[in-house]
Amino acid sequence: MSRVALVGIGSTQYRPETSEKNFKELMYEAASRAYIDAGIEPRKDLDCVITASEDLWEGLAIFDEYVPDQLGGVLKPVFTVGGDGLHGIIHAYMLIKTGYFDLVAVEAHSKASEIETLQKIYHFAMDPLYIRPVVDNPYALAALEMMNIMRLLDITFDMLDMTIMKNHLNALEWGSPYARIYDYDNLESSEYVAQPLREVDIAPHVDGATVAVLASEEKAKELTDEPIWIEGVGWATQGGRIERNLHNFPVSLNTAGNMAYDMAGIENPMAELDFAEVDDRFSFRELASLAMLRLDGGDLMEMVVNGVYTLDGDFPVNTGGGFLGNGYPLEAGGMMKLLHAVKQLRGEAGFNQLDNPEKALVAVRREVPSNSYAVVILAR
Amino acid sequence: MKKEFRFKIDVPKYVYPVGRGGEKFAEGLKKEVLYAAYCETCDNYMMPPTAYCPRCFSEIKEYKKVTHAYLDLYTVIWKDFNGKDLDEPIVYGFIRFEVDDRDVEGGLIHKLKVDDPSKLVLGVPVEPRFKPAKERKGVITDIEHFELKLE
Amino acid sequence: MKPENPPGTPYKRSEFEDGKILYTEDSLELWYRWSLGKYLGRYLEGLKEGKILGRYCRGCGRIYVPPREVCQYCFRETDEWVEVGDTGIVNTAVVSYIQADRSRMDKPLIIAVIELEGATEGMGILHKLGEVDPEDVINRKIFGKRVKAVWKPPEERTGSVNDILYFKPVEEV
Amino acid sequence: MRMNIHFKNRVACVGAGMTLFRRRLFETSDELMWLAARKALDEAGLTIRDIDCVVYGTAPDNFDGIHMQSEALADGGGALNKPYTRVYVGGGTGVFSAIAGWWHVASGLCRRVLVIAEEKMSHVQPHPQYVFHHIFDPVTEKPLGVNLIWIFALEMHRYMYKYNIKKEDIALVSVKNKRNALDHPAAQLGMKITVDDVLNSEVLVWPVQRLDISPISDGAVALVFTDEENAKQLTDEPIWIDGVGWSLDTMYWTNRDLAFPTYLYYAGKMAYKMAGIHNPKKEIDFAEVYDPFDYKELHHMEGLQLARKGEAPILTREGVTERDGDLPINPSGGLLGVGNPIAAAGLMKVAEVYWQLKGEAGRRQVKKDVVTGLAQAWGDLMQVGTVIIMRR
Repeated sequence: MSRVALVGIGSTQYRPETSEKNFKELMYEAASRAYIDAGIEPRKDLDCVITASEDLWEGLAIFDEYVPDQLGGVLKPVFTVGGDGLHGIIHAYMLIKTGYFDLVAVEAHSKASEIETLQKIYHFAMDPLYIRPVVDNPYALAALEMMNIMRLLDITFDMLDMTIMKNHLNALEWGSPYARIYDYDNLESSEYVAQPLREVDIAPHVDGATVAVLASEEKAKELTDEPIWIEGVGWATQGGRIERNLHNFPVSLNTAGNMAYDMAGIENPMAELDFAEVDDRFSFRELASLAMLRLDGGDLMEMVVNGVYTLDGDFPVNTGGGFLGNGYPLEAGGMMKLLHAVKQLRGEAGFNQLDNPEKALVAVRREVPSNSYAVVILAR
Repeated sequence: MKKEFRFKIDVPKYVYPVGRGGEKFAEGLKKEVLYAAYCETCDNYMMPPTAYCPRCFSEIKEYKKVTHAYLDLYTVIWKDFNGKDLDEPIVYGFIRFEVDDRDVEGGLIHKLKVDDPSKLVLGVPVEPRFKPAKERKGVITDIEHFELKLE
Repeated sequence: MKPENPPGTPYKRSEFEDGKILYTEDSLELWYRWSLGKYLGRYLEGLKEGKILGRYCRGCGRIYVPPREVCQYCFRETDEWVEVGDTGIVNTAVVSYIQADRSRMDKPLIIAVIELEGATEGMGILHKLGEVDPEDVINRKIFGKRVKAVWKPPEERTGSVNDILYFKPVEEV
Repeated sequence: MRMNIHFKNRVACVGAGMTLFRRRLFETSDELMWLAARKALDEAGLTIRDIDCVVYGTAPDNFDGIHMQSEALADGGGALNKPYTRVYVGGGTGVFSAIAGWWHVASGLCRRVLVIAEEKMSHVQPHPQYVFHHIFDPVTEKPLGVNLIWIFALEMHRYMYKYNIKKEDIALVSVKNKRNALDHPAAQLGMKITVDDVLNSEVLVWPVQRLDISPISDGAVALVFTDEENAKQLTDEPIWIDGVGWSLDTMYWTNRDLAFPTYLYYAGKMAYKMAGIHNPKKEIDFAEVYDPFDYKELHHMEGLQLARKGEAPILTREGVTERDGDLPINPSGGLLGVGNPIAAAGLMKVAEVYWQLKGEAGRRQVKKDVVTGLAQAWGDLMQVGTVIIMRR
């Protein structure tokens, strides 16, 4: 059966505010870039358009209504995934695998800066019977999770600090407005928001949009000599009850990862992959992701302390600077990471460029309080 | 030229009936006990109590009184969501339970009343403080908070 | 016969009020501050000036109202501003007796899709009709008739679709 | 898009289940999902442990009143440590979640998929209607004080104007569907009414009256899809999903032809092509088309090429669309009769096609022998059509 390739990607910059454009113009900017990158005429060529979003991030009930025009999808099969952009990529992958679809575009974006009452949206995501009447701050849930993960995986604040410094440093190349050159003193003076979660452990919100174009093998070969192949995908949720997940390992990331590894024929991920872009919405999540994706070499602390995950290390992680360095664009999170990975694989990562990487993993988890994961494995 | 447009999404009121699992929980609150759901097929206890087992999908027939509650995780909230310092820090605990020495899967997230959060130790026994019987409505807020259990 | 014994426990509104049904409560009030972008802002500004503006696409020659960022047919940014005038033809109209929360209105409201003259055929906007007998809507005599915008006085306009009070017929219904 | 390719992973439906559709149900959203899913699994002869992937459908989050609703309700789908996602296209979500279930299997990634659609509208007080006005453009439309029924009334009136259709003929749809629903065990509004009852019911937004509209409902529906190999192990008579199609029109609904659902024409075309159908009117034996309003059944029949433009009211008047007619439409009772928990209502239609093709619809069974059935839903700002075609 046909392989699936990524043949185009386009993005706006990710910035704390994008007041010069409305969300449609932002989506259009990313889409035009992606279509030019892929060398396609969307009105003629596209078979399907997928967006990833949730209504309340947008200010519209049934956001799906407002997407076809600016993505070139009018009177075509278009739909929305209530998930991260990476879930959108997975659906596109499946559609192409059915054999009926040749070219599918996937879009995700964030206009977080235009939401005045962001906290209430997070509050509204909590279980209405047992959690919402008691807790109103999503960082409280993240902090409980952090305490659990630090205990289960023996993570220390030093390890978190090294992760934060690394990601900020990597983000400098991307011109991120959030990227800082931190030292330990800076980090030590960071205040608790929700103990043990500090200000520096949290990725701030950011606006932006990214569009990717996926193609069947046949179509990809028509369009480009250098497609990025999608070798494996995996996704899973750990279930809806946070209470159950709070005292456990995030095993579903392991499930999603293994699904993708199996598909890609990967047995020893750390040896077979060249780098990874993983979830770092909160600093501890990067380390948890690495452990769950079998990218910790058996000893997470040793890896972090020895700088294995830095750009110069044996297994660079979040080479684009991740969410900590670039900001967290809501459902576009996975798309931002995908963009960073594709740039690396294409040799377009500038100062951050790794030496000839061939295989990469992108993994993301949806925003608090969800427990949903998506994993994609890319190869040149 | 107009650059911004401010608008709202509002819904005056939502009501969430407690459902089949919640009904059992409410019954417990009345008697100042906490019930955990017991799935016979999986031999597993669950909190909050549900009407069904999400693993095997069988209906929950038995609800059992929890016999022990302890602090498993906690967080001290110093700032609000927008980064502003709070007047008083808020402490939330993740409370886990046992039924006759058996672990209960899940637990409850609730406010924790404690004098000095820096002295909190994980694993300490805690107990719920209930609102006066007349004020109870059969939902989680019938518990005012959890507090350390004095031995 | 399928479905066999469909499960579920119905209850009545009154059971809420009697306290038989236990529940938690919440409400929602979310505020957004949208950027209008290049085109929508100009459209609202136009309304403040008493003009209805559209966008012209050179790719296909269409004039869009409300003005669009992107042409749905050509997938390209639209090119020029066009003042389309404030008269149009009634494409369809209805008489509303209820409000958004389904409560009854004191006085029925007439709502229409009006195809603006000066825009490409079929480009309508949603607005109210005034000075029309509801009977003429019910018997559909108003369909296809020419109507014209009745504007708020300039000093009361705020740059909103409500700067037009309603459209009224300019030919016999 | 490539069509008529030799197709390796044929997808079958092997079980369906649903809860009651009622104005208010006491169970929580996830409990409703569980109830429907368990019914579907029982019918398929599977347990939740056999399921390797779950698809969830719900229309806007604002009804159940939970942001990122799919995540919070994952337990109800038994999606513990399993692949699970939510897809949506507004009101079209019900049928669309089945389409998503189709590609999970057809892609070869999943072998046994549970598709669940659920909606609980009763959480909204005082009236769920209120939530609908947030679907309009906040800048160009919402300030006018919009109300959902406006747009449907506008479309209905345009349709009546263009083809000179009488309200009496449209009312026949409501009469038929509510009568059909009397035979549906889960129905909320099965009843015997007359055309006069419809015409004398409360006028909401002329030409829409109370009995032209489907009710507000709670409910959930679930289906089980498998690949060919699993289907043949489970049953001697799997029902095959032979065609899917969907299409989304521009967001600027006031710029569209309101008398004809172009998006549905495209969606239908896609599904027909996939199923190898050249003459829908002859080859489709019966259909469950989306009928939240009575005129929509007619509108959709025309969009699906089951009737010529303006012809659907005539077919209805002649009894062609009755259960014993030549082209039975909505033998279940549709949304008008069974109820309208938005996404769940759409999936109920797919379930009905499944039961009809299996010959298990009992008193609802259509008279003629049926081989090919179609289910369709519609949504967003009157802009999306979703179609699924199933065969015995």
